[in-house]
Amino acid sequence: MKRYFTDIYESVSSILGGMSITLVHLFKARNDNVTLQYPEEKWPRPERNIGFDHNSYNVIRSRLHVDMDDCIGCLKCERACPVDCIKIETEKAPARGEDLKEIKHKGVTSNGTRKALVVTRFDIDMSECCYCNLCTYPCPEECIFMTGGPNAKKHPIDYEFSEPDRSDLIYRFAKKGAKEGLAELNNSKQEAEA
Amino acid sequence: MSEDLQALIDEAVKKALAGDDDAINGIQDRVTRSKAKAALVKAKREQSKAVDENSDSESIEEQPTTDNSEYIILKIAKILEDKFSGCIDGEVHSDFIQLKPEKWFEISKFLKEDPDTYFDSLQCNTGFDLGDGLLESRYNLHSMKHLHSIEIRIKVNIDNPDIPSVESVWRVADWFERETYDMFGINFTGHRDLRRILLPEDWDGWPLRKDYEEQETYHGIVVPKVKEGWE
Amino acid sequence: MTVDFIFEFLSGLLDGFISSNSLLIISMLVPCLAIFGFITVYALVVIYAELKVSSFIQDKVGPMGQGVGLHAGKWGLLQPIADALKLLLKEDIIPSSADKPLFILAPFMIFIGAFISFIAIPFGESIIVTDLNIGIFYILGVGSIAVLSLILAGWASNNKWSLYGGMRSAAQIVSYEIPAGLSLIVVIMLAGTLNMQDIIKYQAGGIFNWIIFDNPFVPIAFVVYFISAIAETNRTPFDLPESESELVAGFATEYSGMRYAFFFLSEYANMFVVSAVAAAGFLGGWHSPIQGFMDSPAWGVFWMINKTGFLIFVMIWLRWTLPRLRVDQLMNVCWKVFLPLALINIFGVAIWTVVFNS
Amino acid sequence: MGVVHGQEMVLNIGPQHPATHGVLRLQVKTDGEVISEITPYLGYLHRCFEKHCENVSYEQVIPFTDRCDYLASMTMNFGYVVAMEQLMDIKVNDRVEYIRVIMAELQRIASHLLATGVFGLDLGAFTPFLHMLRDRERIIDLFEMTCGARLLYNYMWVGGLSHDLPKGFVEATLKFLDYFEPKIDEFENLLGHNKIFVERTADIGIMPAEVAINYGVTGPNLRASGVNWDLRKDNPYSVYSKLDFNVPIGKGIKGTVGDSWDRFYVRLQEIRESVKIVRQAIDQLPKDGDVHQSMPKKIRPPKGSIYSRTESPRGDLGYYIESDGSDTPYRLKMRSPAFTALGVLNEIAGGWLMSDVLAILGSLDIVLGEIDR
Repeated sequence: MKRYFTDIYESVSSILGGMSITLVHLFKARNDNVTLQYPEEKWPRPERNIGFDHNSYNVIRSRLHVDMDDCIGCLKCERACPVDCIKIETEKAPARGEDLKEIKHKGVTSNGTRKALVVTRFDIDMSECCYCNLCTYPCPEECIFMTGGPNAKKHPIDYEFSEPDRSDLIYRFAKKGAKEGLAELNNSKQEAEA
Repeated sequence: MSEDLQALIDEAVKKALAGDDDAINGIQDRVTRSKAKAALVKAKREQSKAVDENSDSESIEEQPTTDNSEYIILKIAKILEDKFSGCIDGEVHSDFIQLKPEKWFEISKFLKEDPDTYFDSLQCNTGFDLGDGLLESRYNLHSMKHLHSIEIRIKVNIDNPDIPSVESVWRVADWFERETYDMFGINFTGHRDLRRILLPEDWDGWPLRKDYEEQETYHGIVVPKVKEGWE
Repeated sequence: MTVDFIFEFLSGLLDGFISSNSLLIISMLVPCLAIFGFITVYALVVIYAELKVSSFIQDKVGPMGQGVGLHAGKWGLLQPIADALKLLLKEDIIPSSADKPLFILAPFMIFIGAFISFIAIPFGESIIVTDLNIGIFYILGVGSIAVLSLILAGWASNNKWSLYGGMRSAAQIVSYEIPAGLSLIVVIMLAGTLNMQDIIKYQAGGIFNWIIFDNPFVPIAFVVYFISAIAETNRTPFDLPESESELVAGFATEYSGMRYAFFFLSEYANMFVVSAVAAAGFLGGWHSPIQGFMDSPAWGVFWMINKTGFLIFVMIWLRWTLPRLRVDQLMNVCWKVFLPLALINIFGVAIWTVVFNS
Repeated sequence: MGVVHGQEMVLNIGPQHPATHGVLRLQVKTDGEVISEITPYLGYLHRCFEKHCENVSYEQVIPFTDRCDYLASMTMNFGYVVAMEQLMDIKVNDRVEYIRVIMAELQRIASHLLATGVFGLDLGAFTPFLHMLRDRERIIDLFEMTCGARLLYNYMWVGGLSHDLPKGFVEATLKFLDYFEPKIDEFENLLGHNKIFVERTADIGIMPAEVAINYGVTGPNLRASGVNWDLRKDNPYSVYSKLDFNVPIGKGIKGTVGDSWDRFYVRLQEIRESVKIVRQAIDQLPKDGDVHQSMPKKIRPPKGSIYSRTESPRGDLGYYIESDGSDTPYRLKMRSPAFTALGVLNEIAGGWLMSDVLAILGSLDIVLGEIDR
């Protein structure tokens, strides 16, 4: 019988206690909430810079971007990718370290490395990317990194890079017509030699 | 943190170190209290560090069991050899015990129930493809009472992969063995409910064997081998 | 504003043009449409309130927006309308193995049950569709129609979860009718009438004449009635028939679109009915708390709606605070706690009345 | 009380069901509301983790471990790197160890918050769940500040970390802890001591200590059964031996030792302990030390095998790694704690009512990603 009444007492007191907690929240909802009004408000961009010394490393996990002028085609990022979403094809350049204006190929990277290869294909399938950031580390020229991406100027950071078609998520970074241009170049060279 | 609070914490820590435990518990504010607790721990550690430096020799004896595991494995191998002669497969290794599959069920029961060994928990069961037509099942045993652990390995031929099930000894082995069966096709004889667990019932082959080849089709759906869009 | 009043008014206006039978039908349809309109508007308001109250309790902001368009209006005011539109435009799915006639019948029945309760609810001194002489009894009676339709829905869906929901609701609603009814008997004893308007008129003259403050037993009766009423409307902590984490959605699992909206609507309508009965029976109905202060027939509607609204708010508040009971605990609470309490109340009130009030 | 037995009905709870925490199918035999037998069917989320691992290099395994237990990725990373460092005999510097401990304990808080919140949600209490998610969100903000990712971090690497702590992390963490500590009491009052919640969980799904050990249940579930077993204390890895904390065990305050309420309460207590650990670790965090100092250029462990265990929020997380000297694992097996915890369900939940079975399932805190791997 005592149990019966303590049960009733506990029920009433604990329910009233809970209700008082929720009532406080009802009137102070704005104090603690973490909601962002999404299209108008966005997550702040993480505060560290995009850089490559270890103290100020790029901490954004967003879409990958490749600075093709700096890429030497070493395939290190392709090998580092755990899900094989990077595909690179290279061809030997006619001359090491020389600019090829026809296909907008730069001979020397910003670090001063002279390129021996022309990257004819550099595809990243962002629909497969697992955002692990492993590919950015081995890059000797620091040319692949995670960033706001091509739309970085439009949005401060592009969390929402949606596309109407899945194949649009395959980003093709290589210079347009690099393969054909290079073949043409080699042909004309051979003809000239002949 | 304001200076008042810091002074309060310092004082409480001093009192607590002197043996007055209520000094910290008496602080009203939760946050301050936990800060004081953290400070107390720090102070205590510094004290004990000073003690440790004086007496280095003591701490060596209190090493966890991992270091004398070799000793335990040799000891248990000896017990097993005495009890079930001929159960050990090949020579005695220093970091695991290689057993023959025949008496494994009796041995497992003994290992669990004997007061000296008392391996009451099976930590892990790993299937293994050694190549050369050999499969292996590895058991990591641990004793909650004696806090020691051993690894037991049982080798079987790939053509006749029968190992006695220990599912009725350690109930946890029920699902572990089903998983090993699922991935390696090791047949645990005496298991009451040996079905595939992670893969569908009608899956072909044993995926974690080294000679496994993917199916061409599954239920009429062609398994894609080359990614679309890569041409 | 009863049917008789409308009938007399219309017959004075249209005398000779239409036969009296047609006039009767018209004068009955007018309050029906009014009630239907009221339910619709009220549902939109209370859905918005539920969204906002729950959000604030949970430290969210709830539906928000900057303007019309893709957003849900200022402070999300258009959200309930968008919800209603979504439900209206959704595909109407009837499972192929469902019992079709019953499946279609169930949502209408539950709505009718909620709808016809409204005709005996007094909104003001003269605003009541039909002032039945057994009003409170009538509301209790037709309120039980809900249980039939819930069983129908559970059975006709041909889904195991729905069946569980239907069976649970049958046990629950039938059980909780009893403490609710017994608690209302206290009111009937004190007021000495079953007529809703007379019960309210009995409580005239300020807050201390309300039945809830009549004697120490009545507040307990009020609490018992209110909690039983929550159980009857299937709301947390008593939402076992549709408990979403156990039975997916209970009896409403297979319903979609407009049919689901009817269940939804009648849940909110039922909330209004039980709260209105509590307000009328215990809290003085359309009387002002202070005699003479805002105490005209027009203010009556204001007081009635506000008292009911407060009780609905408490229901929402409870829902977002408490976990759900288990089936056997639900029955325990009903039969072992509420029923004895309700019976003790009846005796207590009776003795109290005889000893102190005679 | 007389019991009427009817015909048994087979009911599938899941694969799509609100209370199964993922895609799990429980085939139950029911007689009315009473459930007599539960057969879990797994594998709806099987992603061939172990097969993958045999085909990628050691550092590429880490992103896959993230995805096993997606609610406690940091501790999954932690377990793997601890195993690899034992296998390769790498000693990392103290700053790395302390940062790892801070991250793991913050992750433990986040994971337990979700576990207890979802447990409440299974019982119909919506508000505590969202309050807990709100605070988990703040922890995730801290993680994002550190490594840029909110859920799958790939933060701990073999022999180091991917990044050092950012500026202001310590202050932000302390600020969070100051804010968070009073909230734990609020959770306890709002959910833990609520009479309805107590009635729904106390004395329900009792797991005696022997059953728990026999079924290989570990972590908070085992501790709730009254067994004082915590790898952080009993087999200390990393710098846990230098930190002071208690191991909360179930005491049966509201019912019997090892019931669902104890499992809930042990988690709540562990949140408090983790707060304590984070405070200490921040206190002791060395100011300098390169987080990449002992990272090997190429990970090629010597031939051999290792079975290493760490304490994840759900229990003993074991990695069995066999290396053949090349740069990909020959075999990698993950012994996931939730896998064994789900195995005990039929034993402790058979014979209870439907609502109780789902409450017990919620109290075991399973993550299907880890079970199916």
